Amino acid sequence: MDLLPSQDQLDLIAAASDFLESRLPIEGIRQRADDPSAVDPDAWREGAELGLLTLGLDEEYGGSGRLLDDEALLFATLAEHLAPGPYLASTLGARVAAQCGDLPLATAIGEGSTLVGLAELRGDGCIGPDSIKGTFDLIDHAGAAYLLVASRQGTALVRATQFPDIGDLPSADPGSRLATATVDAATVSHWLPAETDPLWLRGTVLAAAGLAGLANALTTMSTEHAKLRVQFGRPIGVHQAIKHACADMAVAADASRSQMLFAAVCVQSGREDAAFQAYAAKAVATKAAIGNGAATIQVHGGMGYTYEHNAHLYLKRAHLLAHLFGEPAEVLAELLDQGAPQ
Amino acid sequence: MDLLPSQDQLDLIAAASDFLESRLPIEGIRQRADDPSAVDPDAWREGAELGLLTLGLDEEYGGSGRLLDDEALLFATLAEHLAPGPYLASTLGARVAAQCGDLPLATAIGEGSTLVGLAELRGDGCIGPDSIKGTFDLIDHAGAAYLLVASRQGTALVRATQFPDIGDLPSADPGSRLATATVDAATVSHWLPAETDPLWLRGTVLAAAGLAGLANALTTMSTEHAKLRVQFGRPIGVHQAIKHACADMAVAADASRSQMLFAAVCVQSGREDAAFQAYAAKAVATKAAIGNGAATIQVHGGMGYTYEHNAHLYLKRAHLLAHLFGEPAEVLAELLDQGAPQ
Amino acid sequence: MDLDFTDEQVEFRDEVRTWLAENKPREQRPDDAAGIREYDLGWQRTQWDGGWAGIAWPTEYGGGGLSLTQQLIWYEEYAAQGLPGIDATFVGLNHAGPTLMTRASEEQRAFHLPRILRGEAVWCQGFSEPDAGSDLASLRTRAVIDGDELVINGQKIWTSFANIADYQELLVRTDATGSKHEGITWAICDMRLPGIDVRPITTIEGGAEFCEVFYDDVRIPLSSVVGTIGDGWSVAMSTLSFERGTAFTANQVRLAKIVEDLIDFARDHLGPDGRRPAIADDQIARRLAEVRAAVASLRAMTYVGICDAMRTDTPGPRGSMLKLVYADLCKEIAALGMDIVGADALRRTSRWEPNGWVGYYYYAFSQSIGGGTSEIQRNIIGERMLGLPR
Amino acid sequence: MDLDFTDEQVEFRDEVRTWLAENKPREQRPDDAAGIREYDLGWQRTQWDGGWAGIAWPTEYGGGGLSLTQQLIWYEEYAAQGLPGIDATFVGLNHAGPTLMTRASEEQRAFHLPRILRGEAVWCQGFSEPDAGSDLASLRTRAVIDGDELVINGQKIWTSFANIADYQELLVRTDATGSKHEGITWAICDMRLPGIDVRPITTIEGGAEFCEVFYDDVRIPLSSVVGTIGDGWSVAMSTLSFERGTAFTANQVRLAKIVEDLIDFARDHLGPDGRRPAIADDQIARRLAEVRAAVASLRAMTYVGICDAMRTDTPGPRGSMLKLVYADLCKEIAALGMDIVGADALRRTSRWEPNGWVGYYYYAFSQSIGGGTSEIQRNIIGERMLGLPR
Repeated sequence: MDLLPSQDQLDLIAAASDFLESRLPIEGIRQRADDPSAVDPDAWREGAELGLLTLGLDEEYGGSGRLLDDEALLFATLAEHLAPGPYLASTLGARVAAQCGDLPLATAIGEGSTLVGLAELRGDGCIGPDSIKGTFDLIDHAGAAYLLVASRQGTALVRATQFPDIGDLPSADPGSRLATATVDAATVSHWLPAETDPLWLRGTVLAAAGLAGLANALTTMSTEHAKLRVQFGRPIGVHQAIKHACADMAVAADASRSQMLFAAVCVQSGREDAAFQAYAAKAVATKAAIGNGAATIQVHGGMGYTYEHNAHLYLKRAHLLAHLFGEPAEVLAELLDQGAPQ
Repeated sequence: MDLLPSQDQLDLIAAASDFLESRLPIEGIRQRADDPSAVDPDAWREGAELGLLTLGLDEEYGGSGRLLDDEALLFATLAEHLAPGPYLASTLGARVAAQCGDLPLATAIGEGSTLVGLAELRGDGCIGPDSIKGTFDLIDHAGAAYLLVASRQGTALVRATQFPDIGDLPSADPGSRLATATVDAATVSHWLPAETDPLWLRGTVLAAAGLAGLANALTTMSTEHAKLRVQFGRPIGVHQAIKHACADMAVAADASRSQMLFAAVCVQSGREDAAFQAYAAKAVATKAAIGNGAATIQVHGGMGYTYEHNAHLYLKRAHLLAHLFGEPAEVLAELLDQGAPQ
Repeated sequence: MDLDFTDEQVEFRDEVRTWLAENKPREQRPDDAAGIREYDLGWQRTQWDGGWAGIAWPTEYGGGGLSLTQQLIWYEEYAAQGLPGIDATFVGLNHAGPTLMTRASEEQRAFHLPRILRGEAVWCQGFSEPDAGSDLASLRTRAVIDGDELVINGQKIWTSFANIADYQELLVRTDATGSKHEGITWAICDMRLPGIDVRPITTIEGGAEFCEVFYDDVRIPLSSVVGTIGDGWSVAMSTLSFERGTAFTANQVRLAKIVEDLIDFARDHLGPDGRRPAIADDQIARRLAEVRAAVASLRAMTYVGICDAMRTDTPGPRGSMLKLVYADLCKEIAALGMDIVGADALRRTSRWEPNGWVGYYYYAFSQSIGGGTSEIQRNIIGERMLGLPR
Repeated sequence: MDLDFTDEQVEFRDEVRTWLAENKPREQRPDDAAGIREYDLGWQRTQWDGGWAGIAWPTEYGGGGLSLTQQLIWYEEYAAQGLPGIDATFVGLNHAGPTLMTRASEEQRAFHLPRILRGEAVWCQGFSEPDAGSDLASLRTRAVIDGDELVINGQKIWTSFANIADYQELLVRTDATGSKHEGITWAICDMRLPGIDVRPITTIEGGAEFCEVFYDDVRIPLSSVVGTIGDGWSVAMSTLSFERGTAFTANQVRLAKIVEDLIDFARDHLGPDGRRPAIADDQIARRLAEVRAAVASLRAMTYVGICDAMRTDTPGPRGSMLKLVYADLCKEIAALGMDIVGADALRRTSRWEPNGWVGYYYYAFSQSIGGGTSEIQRNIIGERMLGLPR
């Protein structure tokens, strides 16, 4: 049993962090705020070259063949740096293409030349092996050739052209783009049933990993501020109101990180309680990321209330991730429906 | 408009406090813990002579003819001193008797020679002008000749002899006695319809007043402890974890006291939103009393976890009052059903 | 105890109600700085013309000289008719004006007070600095006396309406050698002086209510100092304690309206299960009921506070309780709004648009920060009200 | 990363499981002091006879010398089979024993360690005092050296099993002149010595797990001092850090079982509307789901902690995180239990009886107090883990 990152994994995180810091600094989100796409195409391709989209993809499809815990660590890192762009949808999209035997598409996605956005069904509708129907939120669809449409039964890739009358919406998260589209019967180009590969659970774990990464980055941000910000002649971190808030953030971040890694291993190894563990990871990490986001704004005082500060970008990303792969209330209902964990 | 106690009211509170401190010290609860009745009969009668049971009763029935805000202040004071015994049921019982024109009974209750306990319907059943049916929790029924059975439609007095097979239950609150009884069709001896006098709302306000009194006493207890208890060379109240907990208690206590006084005036004057205000008072005070009880135990550390300390007696009384005149969830549902307040 | 108004008070209320209904601005308040200035000053002029300007101001300064109960009635009616709260005339009327009355010279009062009342001047506040937030007295914006002028260099932050203001109540450090509360000076700063640079701050909700103000060798005549050089802290403290009055009533009335709006929204909007309306969800219903009850109790607390003020005439730390409860409640309501909104939380909205709950959620974070953080309020309650040691 | 056990570990687990199933005590644990002593010592003797005594103890002291993973397995299996947690042998095995190993003399170890392992002696702890709670080092129980004896006067509190213990790890003040951490001495106190008065403390749940111990001229031979006179604080600190190990796993397994019991209870018990089972209530269902998820994450945290300990071999402040989460969770579960119980909250129950949720609620308050309050844990996390200033 081992739940700590290996040296290999630490190296992976360090490499990804280096790349993100230099090529995708958070300031870029504000600079691109009025751009139709949140993605810097060059940085996207460079990230793809580094393997950011293909870590868990089998080597025969151009991936690194790593396990889900590696991917989870990567997604936590992406979130810690607020990396913009459809990493989640494209990573899973490449996997769908690969498992469907579509080597060219898997390769194109993995190389970063084909983008996959995310389509989340809102309200009634249906997602099936042949077609999908309903009103969808499209997340980072700009420039995407496909949209990933996931359900608990299976996951579809649908060509972007199948979504007519895409209406852009103002996105609460400045690092993402939002649109809406209603389709009557869009044709599914690739379908991966859950029995073959539980992509819904993988997506849940990776969303949880992102949320855990946000919770962690927020803890660090608050703690550093509490050490440096001086009021009344002392760093504000001497006061329990601040110190204990930071401690609670650290605990929430640790809980969400531990649970998402645990869940990653369970899903990867097909453990019987994998679904429960994945839903628990999402639930715990959602609470941690949103709670830590709110606490971070408060710890930063007026500064934390400004657009120029990063705190709100993390909080807004947290709210975005919270609504992917199941609404928060749905996730809780699902996890209560599961049998007792092993 | 005036929502502050008058000098008259302050005198009233002071007189009641004096009596309670000298004749019903809290230690008495522990001393009587194994007694079938929580009530010291002599102190009960003395309290009655002082007018504790008849403050709001019309003068023609031997009462003081005061308004509901006076009664509310009195019930807050009774709770602050954890006065044991069926003050609530007996006060309302005297009112039912009086409004039904039964001068002898109203007088007997008011003089403290006839006790009225409280019967709370648990689960299905019915409470009507002629008879009642169902399983009831009996609170402080020992020595009571009647039980007060209240519903939103009206309030009944039922002879204690109408409850067969009363089974004593261990009471969580050492200052009260609990029993259960199931009746098929007990005869109602006095019935006061809500249209004549909204006794359910009066009971709700007085329960809220009790809860507000508890919340207030707990604030004082914690604050005093925080000033006196020295650890690491300083009173623990210097630490924000303690200081802010006390501040939050003070705010909760103030909110519940303000709202229950507001509600008392509304019910007394028959304002249109009286029901809303009464339910809001109960909801706010329930949260305050239980929250302050929990916080007080924590502020007192190990000491607060002992039976010998008073903190738990307050918390347990809070849980008792929370379940009178509507379950907490019911009260919330009722208040949401009301129209917007005036 | 009673909640009744006297006959005269009822008459007064009806008068206020009628006048407000007939005279309140009907056009949508503009979004742009110049438009806001014109709108707010225009509305102030209307109030002046109607005899309603400065309801809390003593009559000797041209104000309404209304009693606390009358003020309460005014603010309740004001908010009940949907009039907005924080407008460009707020600082002049409720902050700078009262300070000038207490501490300014005859000339300063004669010049400024009528301009404030008549809607001829917008005032802003220049207290906070980037490094002086909760610890206001640690401010460092420097003023050097040069002849009959103060020469100002430094920076202020969180200044509402600096971009449209005529005057600023400005705290500067004229002496850095003593304790931090010494050596502060309170001056009237003409916002059109050369060397002043105003930059709006975008907030996390997306609005730009606040500004940063930079001072580069700004020269203020010494005649603009209120009180004496170095005595500014005591002048500023008199301002702060004046601020927490009956005007709070309006906040509470508005908050109650927000809760009722949210309840209505929850009836129309699909709940978490995607089938029933949100209000049919047990958890959402109970949380709505809880905030509804809490807002009711905030109103009762406000009334008790005003009754208290009528008797004692000192504001005291009750203002901190109201502010704390209000901030907590705003955030609780906002979080509940987000949960009712569901997946629509992904869409940016403004709190000014109908059902702009996402905007309100991000806006609400300001409530436990601005005007003294909730941590500071808890300190004040603990120390000044409960007597806990520092 | 993986959660897999090696083949040997799986074999070990099966062995533990089988042995526990075959040998665990079947009778109900008695309620009375003498009965508890006999029961717990008997179970310890059974473990000794089976070769399972002192699983974490090095083999040189007769222990099992198990690896951390094996300990984890042992405690998980132990708790999974419903064996109780806090028993009379706990202090000896997990607290006093380890301290003696590190700091006691050869004679002390030779005498005491086998008695602990074989289930021949019950130990209790004598650290806290009424005025020395969170601030343990301010203890004042006085010990004066008189010839070759320490003469003890004072009082200890929160001593579990003092009424059935043979020995106590006792902290006394032998010198009050220096700083508070100096002048403390750690001694083995024979609980049958004259002058010792043990009085049980009734808790708010109604149980009597704790005792006060009064010392009136109690004479302890100097040979019972562990370490040196005045060096007791460092001895005690080594004890405290040893305490937070794999044994925590058992708490977490038990807590998971409590949550599953509560879920089952919520299926059977009528909910707040009096019509549907409690679990059909949206709010109760979500709160159940939340605590279920939180308990799962506590388990993951525990695992991560143990993996960490396997690599670094130092316990560190992670123990504070686990304790804090555990305490919060116990109280959250307890409050939820009370809400599900509904009006039955009026009835006193014991947490030991089936669905004794009212008892559990009052019991749970102890969890954020005993063994270091949650406030202290937050300080430790803030200062030692995050490096925030004191």
